[in-house]
Amino acid sequence: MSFFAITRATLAKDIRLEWRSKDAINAMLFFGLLVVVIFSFAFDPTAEESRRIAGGLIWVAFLFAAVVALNQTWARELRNQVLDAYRVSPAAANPLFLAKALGNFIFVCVLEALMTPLFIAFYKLRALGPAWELAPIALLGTWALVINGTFFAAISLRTRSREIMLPLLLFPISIPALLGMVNATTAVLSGEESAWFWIALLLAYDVVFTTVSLLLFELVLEAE
Amino acid sequence: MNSMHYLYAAYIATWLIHGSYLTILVRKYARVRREMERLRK
Amino acid sequence: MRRGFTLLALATALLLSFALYEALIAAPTEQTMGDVQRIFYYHVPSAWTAFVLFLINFVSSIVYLIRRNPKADILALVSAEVGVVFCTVVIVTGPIWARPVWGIWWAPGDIRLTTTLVLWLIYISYLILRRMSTGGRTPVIAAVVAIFGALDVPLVYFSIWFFRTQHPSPVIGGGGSLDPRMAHVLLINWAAFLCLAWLLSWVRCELEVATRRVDEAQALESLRESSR
Amino acid sequence: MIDAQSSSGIVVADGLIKQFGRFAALRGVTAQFAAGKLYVIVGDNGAGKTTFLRTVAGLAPQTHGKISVLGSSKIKNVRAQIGYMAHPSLLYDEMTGIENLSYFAGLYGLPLSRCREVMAAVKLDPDLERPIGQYSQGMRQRMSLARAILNDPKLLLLDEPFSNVDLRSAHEMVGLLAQMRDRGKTLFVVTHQPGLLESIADEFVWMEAGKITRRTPHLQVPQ
Repeated sequence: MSFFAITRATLAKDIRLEWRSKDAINAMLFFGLLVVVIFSFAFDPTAEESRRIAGGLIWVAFLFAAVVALNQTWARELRNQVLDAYRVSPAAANPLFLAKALGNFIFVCVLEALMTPLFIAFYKLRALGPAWELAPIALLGTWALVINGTFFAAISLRTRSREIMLPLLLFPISIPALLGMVNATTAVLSGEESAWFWIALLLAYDVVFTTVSLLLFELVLEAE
Repeated sequence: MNSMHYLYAAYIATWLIHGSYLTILVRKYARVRREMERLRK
Repeated sequence: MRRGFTLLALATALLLSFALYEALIAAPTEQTMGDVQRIFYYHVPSAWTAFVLFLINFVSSIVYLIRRNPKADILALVSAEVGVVFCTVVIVTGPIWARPVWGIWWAPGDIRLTTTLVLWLIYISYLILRRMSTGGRTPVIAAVVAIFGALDVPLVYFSIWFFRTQHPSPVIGGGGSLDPRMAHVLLINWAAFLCLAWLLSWVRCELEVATRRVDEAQALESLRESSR
Repeated sequence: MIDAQSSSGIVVADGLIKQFGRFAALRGVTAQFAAGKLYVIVGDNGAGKTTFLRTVAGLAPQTHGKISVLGSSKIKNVRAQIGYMAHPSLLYDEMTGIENLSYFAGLYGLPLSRCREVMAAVKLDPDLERPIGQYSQGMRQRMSLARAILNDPKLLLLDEPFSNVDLRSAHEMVGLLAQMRDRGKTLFVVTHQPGLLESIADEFVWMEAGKITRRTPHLQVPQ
């Protein structure tokens, strides 16, 4: 069976499992809501100030919520050790990884779509720059979080206390991506600077780490 | 001449860091050696 | 082996004392910053040494993945750990310098210091991973993470570089060539710190080899006991 | 010592050592197994039976030593011909039997009809709407076997297939295994109930402390 057929089948299976259990999405949504509410107590800025800090708030909230989802991805494969069934099959490793990354991408995008209106409402946000640029920023930024997150979640499987290990690995590596997302979002919201350098940086980050992940995932899957 | 304090602080800090790392290494090494002796028996 | 080690230790001690003399007494006093500038002779060579060690970590991680040679894995571990020690020196001495010169402890926009901090975080997480991972798979996943970390460095550098151009902050050392006398002292200190790094790595290697031998022996022993 | 290259067994192990950090599960397994036989692996807990099976399946690569399976030292290349049933079910609890099988069939490039065939072989109804999580232990175990034989493997590795299975189901499974052996498949069965297999086993392989200590044609109660 071809690469994409396996990717599609695995993605469909993951979405079906998530649809039936709703483990990740519920936890993620509630967590995201909590973060928004708590932030709104912690920071009570004027519209002008909020424009300056909103980029940081939004992405930090998304990052935390994404970690909840990322920890769930592989947990599903560990129950009954189903991952071993994949590993003894002749299917290659990468379709599995790609399917997981795409699945997480979809989950986190859904989360972002639901949380963004909350942020807008709580912080009275309005973009002064070209608002359409937020779309590529969100997509590239989310992919940046998800690609490394999925990979490091797989690595954390091979460790003790894996729920802790994921953020420890993911956050330092994601610093350039976070800088990119935050600054690009702030640039668009405040309309003071161009966001294009940051978008280019995010694109470079995505390309580099998607490539490396696909090159190295098999080693991680086979490590035992 | 207050700036001299900063200079000394930096140099002392450097040596403290290296010194404590070396101490940790030597201690661990001693422990491993003891363990080796025990296993040899 | 033992002889070589003693020789290296002696050479390092001599070189370090000489470098200390050069840095504190022989080097000319910088005009604008005064004596504080002498921190430079410890700060900068430590940073270079740390970078060299991280480079070794990167290369030996790749070698491990290709050859699966346990020696490459040990080298990767040791270089990362000693690299973190030197990196710690950089991060501690940096603010001690920044405070009297810029009047602030930390400038988030300073490209070199911030890049080093991120590097430090990445390799700390690498070391934690090595500690937390279970079973015989540590070397492979550690090598994989090391490659991710190393590839992240240029991206960190560029992102902070651009961040700085937007949020200007005091930068020093850039522009203006170094007094040849100062460059000389700097290189001597670097040589001394490289020797120290070599020495520390040597000790750490010996420790790792011994630890692994003990672990292996314990593994067999535990099996024998369980079978009784 | 057996030369792993020149011999003609379906599974050839030479000095296999598997170490998990401070713990060694296999310490020098050297053995040859011929094709078309049913081997029963017996031994105490922690003797290395499961690890040996996982090493043969390519799931736990050895730390030292050599292994060749189906004539290849790269187990990855012969995965399509290996079936593996573990102690846990290796199935998704939230999906029905046929959903599970059709996903795994996809990994092997097999059609849906094969899934129904296999479910019938283990005497399960392919149209059962219940998710696996609500199956009884015996049904789940049979489902797990169905997944393992999905690709009609030449080499079938079974880890405790009869645990928590009622006697009738167990005898049905034994019958199925005998059939497979008679069709020329090679089977390795790790079990605590070797008595169930006494009538059909070709050889009993005894493991102790990470090594194969004896191989006997009949089951004798060790003293």
